[in-house]
Amino acid sequence: MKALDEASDASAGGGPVEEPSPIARVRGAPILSLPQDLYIPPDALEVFLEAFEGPLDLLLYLIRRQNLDILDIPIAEITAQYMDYVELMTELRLELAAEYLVMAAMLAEIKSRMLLPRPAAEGEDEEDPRADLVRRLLEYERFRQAAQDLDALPRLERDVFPVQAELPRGHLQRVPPEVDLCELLAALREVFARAELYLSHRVEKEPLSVRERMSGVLERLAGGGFHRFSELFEGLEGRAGVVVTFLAVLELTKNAVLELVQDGAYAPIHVRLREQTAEAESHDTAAA
Amino acid sequence: MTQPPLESIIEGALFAAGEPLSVERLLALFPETPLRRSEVLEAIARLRGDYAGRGIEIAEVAGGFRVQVRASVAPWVGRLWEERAPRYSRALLETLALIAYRQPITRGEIEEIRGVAVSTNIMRTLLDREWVRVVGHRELPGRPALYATTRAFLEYFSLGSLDDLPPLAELRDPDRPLESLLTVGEPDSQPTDNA
Amino acid sequence: MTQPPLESIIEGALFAAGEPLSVERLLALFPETPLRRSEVLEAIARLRGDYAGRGIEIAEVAGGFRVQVRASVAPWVGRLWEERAPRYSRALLETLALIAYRQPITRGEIEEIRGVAVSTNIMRTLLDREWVRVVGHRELPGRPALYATTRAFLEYFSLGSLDDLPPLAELRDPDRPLESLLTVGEPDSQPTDNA
Repeated sequence: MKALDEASDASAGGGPVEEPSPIARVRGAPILSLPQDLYIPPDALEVFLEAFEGPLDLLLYLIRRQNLDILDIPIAEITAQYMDYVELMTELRLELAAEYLVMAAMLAEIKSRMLLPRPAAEGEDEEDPRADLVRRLLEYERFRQAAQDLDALPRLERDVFPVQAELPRGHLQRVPPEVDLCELLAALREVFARAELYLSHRVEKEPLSVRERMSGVLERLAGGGFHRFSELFEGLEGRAGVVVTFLAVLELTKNAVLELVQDGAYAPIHVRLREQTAEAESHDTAAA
Repeated sequence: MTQPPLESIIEGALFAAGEPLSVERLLALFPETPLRRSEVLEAIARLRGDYAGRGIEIAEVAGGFRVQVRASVAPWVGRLWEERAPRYSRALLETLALIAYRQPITRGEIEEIRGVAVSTNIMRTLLDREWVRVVGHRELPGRPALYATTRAFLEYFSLGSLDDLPPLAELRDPDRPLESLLTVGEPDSQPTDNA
Repeated sequence: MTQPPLESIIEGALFAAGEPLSVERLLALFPETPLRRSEVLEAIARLRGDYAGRGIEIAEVAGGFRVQVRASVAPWVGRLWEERAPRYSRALLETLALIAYRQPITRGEIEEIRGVAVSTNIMRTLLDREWVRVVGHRELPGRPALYATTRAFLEYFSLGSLDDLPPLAELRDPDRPLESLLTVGEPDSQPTDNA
């Protein structure tokens, strides 16, 4: 019954106590091995037939079940048995892989070649028509065994449990990755390549100094409340600096981030962040 | 199967659990030979003694007992993860570059240009690294935060100011090697024209 | 900070790592006081001695060292987890065996030996579990992917290296080509070479 056991799923569960896994259950009763003949309770049969991993697996089962010599397969007999199983599978409407039919055709062909009389003169060189099939069966059998051996190896989750220990807090010094400026620029280039049209109209000529100043102005106003417009300008920067700041303020105003307020003509202009004061204050205290 | 010593089983369980184990869970490992709580506690006490002065210890925490690396060796053990700093994602670099060039900018605007969502994770990483900060909010529904780069950003990339970044027009020329755009920062290498 | 004994640090690292640690990674924990490989190996040998007869042991797996629950107590420790370890189908195990023994190998080659198609599901499971990865492509029409096993595969199946795989069954009689075995119907007519 070795072949039958092999035909069932080979994996054996781990754990301290493990029953042999049944091939199938019929009305709750486990079926641990199959009857020798073809009669198998219908429910179990389906499970049994589905357990074959393809035509080679089925053929090996047929050969092993009858203790036949794989090197000298009685091809007519095996072909007939194989066809019985294939017909059964078809009757049960099991999903029959095309490979099963290909194998059926191959068996039929081998059978017919075996029947042909051998020309005496070439007898020595003529390869047995079964040779190729036998090679494939032997090769497949090796890996079928290898799969079982693999399944028997001690395995994480099932047989092997590695230790795990916490590291006390504060000792995980993750060193942040290094970034090269070129990488940054390459990334930006990539964005542009994707958003070519969109950007060409909007970003082209804008000097970065204005962008930087916009951030600076926002930072100065971050405390909330009104600031004198004139305080934003530092005389030391010279004309260019004043222009940059002016452009930054205009841009921020246009984007509705800043609010410019003048009480009357020639009165000092005041600037503040555009947010409801109460909300702004609560936000700032939260941030502080 | 003959049962190994109680202490060995509890040792194995505590070490493999990956979370604190209560006495109840340890008791549940022996359904055939019910134990008293005190037996389990005594075994743990003996184990604690065995590991005194070693690299690990058994600590009692809220949920039960847990194995941890002893504080005295933690600084060395922590280095296991040091060397394996991952690289930043392309998405993060693109986001950072857009903040640098288009600041102050909202997350929505970044997403609009990139054509993909910017994960909260990316923003948090950039804020944590202090390369980026919130400088205000746009008066739009939801008051989205406006992001800008920081001084630390300039320092990390050895930039005097954002003006030292290559102009966008040059950057967008795919035939210009990026390195050639970065000749800034070496003002001394300019040819001087005194004879 | 005075350095604790080498053994304690290595013990802490092996416990905390969550994966097998190579000697190289252990050496990297001591950048200030460079050690020799032999010192690390001796410390591990001493730890092994300490663990003799305890609930844990040090195994050599996937090119490194891993502390794990000793097999004798593993059945009890396994009760900690309710759900049973996943079982894998024969189809998956056969596919994995072919990749392990015949790597690098294409899906078509696997199907040829198994005599049946390999489902996409199986390949995805193997890739998802990171037991298998694509290491290249065969220069054939369609450039089929070549699969090989990974370090995680070794780790999962407790193998030191691929050399530790169970030996593949030999073909019936490796000294004689199959063809000679198949000279029809006369297996007994082989010349016997007794003098």
